[in-house]
Amino acid sequence: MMLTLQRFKEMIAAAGEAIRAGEKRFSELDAAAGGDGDHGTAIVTAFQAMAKAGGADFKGYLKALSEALQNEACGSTSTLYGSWLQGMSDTAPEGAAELDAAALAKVFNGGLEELGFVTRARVGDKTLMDALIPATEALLAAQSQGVAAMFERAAAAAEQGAEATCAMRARFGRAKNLGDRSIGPRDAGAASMACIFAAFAATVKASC
Amino acid sequence: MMLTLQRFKEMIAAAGEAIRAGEKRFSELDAAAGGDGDHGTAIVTAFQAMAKAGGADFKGYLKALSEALQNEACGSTSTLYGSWLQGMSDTAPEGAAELDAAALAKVFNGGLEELGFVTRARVGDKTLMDALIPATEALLAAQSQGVAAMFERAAAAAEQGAEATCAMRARFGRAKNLGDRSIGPRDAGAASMACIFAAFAATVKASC
Amino acid sequence: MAMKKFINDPANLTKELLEGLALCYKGKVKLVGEKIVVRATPKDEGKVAIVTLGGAGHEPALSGFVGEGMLDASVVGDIFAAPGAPKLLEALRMFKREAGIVLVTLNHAGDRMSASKALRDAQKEGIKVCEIVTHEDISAGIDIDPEEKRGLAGCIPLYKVIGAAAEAGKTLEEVVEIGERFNRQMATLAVAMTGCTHPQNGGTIAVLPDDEMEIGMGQHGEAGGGRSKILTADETASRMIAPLMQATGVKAGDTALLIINGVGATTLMEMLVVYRKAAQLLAEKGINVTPGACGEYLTVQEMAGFQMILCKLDADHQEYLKARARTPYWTA
Amino acid sequence: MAMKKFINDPANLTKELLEGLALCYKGKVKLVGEKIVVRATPKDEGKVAIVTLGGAGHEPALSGFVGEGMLDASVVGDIFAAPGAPKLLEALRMFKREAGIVLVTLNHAGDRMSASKALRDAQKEGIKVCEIVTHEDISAGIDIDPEEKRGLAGCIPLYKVIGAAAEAGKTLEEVVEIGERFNRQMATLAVAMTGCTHPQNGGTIAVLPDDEMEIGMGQHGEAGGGRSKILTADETASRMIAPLMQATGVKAGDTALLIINGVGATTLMEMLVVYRKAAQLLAEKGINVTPGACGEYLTVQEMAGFQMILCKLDADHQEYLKARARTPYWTA
Ligand SMILES: Nc1ncnc2c1ncn2[C@@H]1O[C@H](COP(=O)(O)OP(=O)(O)O)[C@@H](O)[C@H]1O
Ligand SMILES: Nc1ncnc2c1ncn2[C@@H]1O[C@H](COP(=O)(O)OP(=O)(O)O)[C@@H](O)[C@H]1O
Ligand SMILES: [Mg+2]
Ligand SMILES: [Mg+2]
Ligand SMILES: [Mg+2]
Ligand SMILES: [Mg+2]
Repeated sequence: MMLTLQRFKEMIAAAGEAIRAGEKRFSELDAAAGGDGDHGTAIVTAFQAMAKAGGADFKGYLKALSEALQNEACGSTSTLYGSWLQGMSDTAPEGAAELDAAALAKVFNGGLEELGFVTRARVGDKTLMDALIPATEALLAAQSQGVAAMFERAAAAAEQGAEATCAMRARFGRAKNLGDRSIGPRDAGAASMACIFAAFAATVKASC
Repeated sequence: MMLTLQRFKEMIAAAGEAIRAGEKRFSELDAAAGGDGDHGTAIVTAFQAMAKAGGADFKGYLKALSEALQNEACGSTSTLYGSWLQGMSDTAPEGAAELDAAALAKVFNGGLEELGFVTRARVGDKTLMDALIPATEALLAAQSQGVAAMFERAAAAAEQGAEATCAMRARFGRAKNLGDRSIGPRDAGAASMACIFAAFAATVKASC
Repeated sequence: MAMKKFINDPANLTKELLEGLALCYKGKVKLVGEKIVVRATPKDEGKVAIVTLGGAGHEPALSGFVGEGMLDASVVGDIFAAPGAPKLLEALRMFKREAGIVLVTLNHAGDRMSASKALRDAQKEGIKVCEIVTHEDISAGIDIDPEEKRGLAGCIPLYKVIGAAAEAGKTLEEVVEIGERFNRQMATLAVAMTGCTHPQNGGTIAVLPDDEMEIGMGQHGEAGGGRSKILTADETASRMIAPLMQATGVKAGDTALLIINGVGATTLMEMLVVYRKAAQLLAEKGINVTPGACGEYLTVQEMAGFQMILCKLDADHQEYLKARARTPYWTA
Repeated sequence: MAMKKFINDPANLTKELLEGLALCYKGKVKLVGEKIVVRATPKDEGKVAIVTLGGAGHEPALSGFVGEGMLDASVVGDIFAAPGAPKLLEALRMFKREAGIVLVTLNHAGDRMSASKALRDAQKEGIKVCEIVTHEDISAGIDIDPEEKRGLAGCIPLYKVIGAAAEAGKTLEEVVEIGERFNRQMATLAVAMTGCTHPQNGGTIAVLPDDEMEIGMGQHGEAGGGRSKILTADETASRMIAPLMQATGVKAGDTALLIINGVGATTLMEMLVVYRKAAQLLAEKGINVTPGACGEYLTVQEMAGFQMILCKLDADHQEYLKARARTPYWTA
């Protein structure tokens, strides 16, 4: 199975809806871990901005998503997601409106690499990277099993990574000065990232 | 019976103690009727300042009370009480360290008259005047019955006057803009004035 | 409502805050005794002096406006309490001069009583002093007896105007005329969202339900006009600017000054949003809105709310507002 | 904690508050697009431009310090959210000049990420721009990696100093040297008493028990250093000034600037009382305290608390602090 651009646009739309439904929870998680309590607002705004993007191929659409995000939305979230999408666009093949498993893996890998230049956070720092890094690794590892399996594994890994942040101490973002008191709740950014991968997987699965 | 200066100083001290005991209530009444919630603070401070005053005759002691009040304390309360005491001093006989019923009546009448120049408030305006005016009238009316009876009647009239303020709408002081919502609680200034007359009466009675 | 405040012994609060003011703004103001704030460098004796009086707890008012171009002295009482007449008389004696003194009194019972007593005594002593009483709060009505209207933060642009007139060498009569004309053309309306605590006794003043606001709240938290459910910033601005325009009589072609004075916990963010709407409504009516001000000038502890002040300006008022001023909390 | 704020549609909040700022202070600032605040009258092209970036919700910061003698532009994000890199790049293009641009970035993840991206792109386009990163918050420790220290309200005196140096015609390298030297010699510590609400989602940030305070609270309400029972103003001042003196290295004979920045609901009354004690403690150590400032410069909505900023001043810094400045919320 190939991932069509149309299907990918549906995935983004589904993720946006899932994010909107979780808005309050993401803000509360942000505040609970000692952050400034606005991650729900930030990630919803990000998806609102992305909803305006269009494109005839993966490269163009991903670039449009990244730009819409950075032009219209604000805050760390839009910069982080903007870089992620920029990295995906950069590695997407020219003119392609469908991606096979290998190309898809390359695209997600490129997103993570670009993001790695923007933030020093890695697994264990209680950020969205705790969901995104294992999700990307699982997606890459499942290449041979096809697109649907890739997203299914990625979603499971993201969820596991997000859950693991509960036990972590924040070292990045606005919660970092909280120290031990940041232990307990899930990281807000990891939670929303897991929510996005879950929506991706559900959309792909429904279309199989 | 004559009222000695010594006894009068004891009356002031007793009033000061009664006022201190009621401090919180006076502030709460002030706030409850829509005022700024500081009458307890103001009247306690006033008595603290007065505690420093001395004098060898009524005229001098009353003048010292008035000046201590206006020099050291602040707010409407100190100005109102300052004028009251000033008026008393002005009408007190030169050099007297004892007052008979007639002289005492004259002194309290003089206090009320001077106060009448400072404020336009009269009975019915929900201020300390609602306690002081009937108290002074009762004190004057009881002249023939002697000093102790004068204070007893004055205390009863002050209490009645203060109670009557519950049903009134504030027209003076900081509560005036509240309108109908000022109806209900006793006026703070009337309550403290009634408390003072009660302490006066109890002190005089104890010494009979 | 628990009180959470950085203070020491409440009995020393006013003294300590004034010492802090004098230390922080030492080039501009200094303390005489414990409760009189004066300019660090006095104004020329040949010019009219401007003196005011009032309680503390409303910082930066009133003492924060002492300095070149505004007040010569602020006589301070205690928290929310007018200074006694003797203290005010002491200040009037200090500024006794041929040119005379203007005493600005905000219409509150305590301030008025102290001012009348001190004025009577000062005049007996041959001190040349004229009083301007401010009473621009329209929450109790527009056409009622001025004696029934409180003085709110409108005193601050008044200090600016008469301070500049005095610096410009105007006579006592001229300064009073300029000030009274300004006084008649200004109006203030206040709105409160939450109560506050009294810093000396911890008591709560003016509690409001979680979903209500009150237009007409006084500057010590005294309740006033109408309560309503919380309105948006734009609705609040519209409801306030209409009676203010009526009270000042400002109309198309006129020039007006608009000030939003935060009373405590209301953020400048909100004040700017309210200013925007009110200024747009004035502009729509053809009124020329001069540069204004949004900030905390006369506060009521940590109460949430603000006062909206509208002043119709004559040509000379516009010039006096622009003239040089160097005080801790107002500069031009 | 119920949110009680005068706002309209939360999505328009930043846009509307900036419009309010531009209307109220029209002689001083204006808006370019929706989110870039610039001087009403631009600075001479031959001089170094000063640009900064940051989220809204901290009014008057940062845009309130745009104007003659301080910032040329403030690039605004949304409430508590950094502007995107493209917006910042747009501003840098606007101020492209031979003399160069200084970009001041407060050390917060979002601001730093946008700044790095925009700087990379600007330099590719041949825009001459140098960055100064502020990170003077010592709540996480004095000798830790500067990358781990947040930028708090210390940026404001920094804007004043480099703004004046730029007006005086200093070169880009000189302005950066003056600014970095000032940066190294300043330290900030924050204390919070109550939480606040996020104006866009109504959520509560940083709840504190009724009888506790927290030293080290960040400027978005992020928790920080140690919690304790509420201390008096004098005790609080003493506990804060000691580490600040250590961090700045200020000693007898030195000159220092002390600023108390209220973050929201804490009254100026309290700030002045705290200033008094801190200034007295500095004076007791033989330090010459220049005139300072107490007020709300960089706020955190209606949170109760303040930031204490101590700056050890070199001779040139003292002159630059005194130089002329005309911005909405800082004048000299
Ligand atoms: N430097 C960073 N690197 C990676 N993730 C980060 C970083 N800073 C913040 N985050 C993520 O962003 C989330 C917070 O997002 P949000 O509340 O939108 O941003 P802000 O911290 O600007 O308020 C955190 O929970 C974390 O997952
Ligand atoms: N103009 C006035 N005339 C008579 N009594 C007054 C007047 N103003 C206030 N009072 C009395 O003072 C009381 C309030 O006293 P206090 O709270 O100490 O003064 P303030 O109103 O200055 O806060 C009122 O309850 C009322 O009895
Ligand atoms: Mg956040
Ligand atoms: Mg009172
Ligand atoms: Mg405030
Ligand atoms: Mg405040």
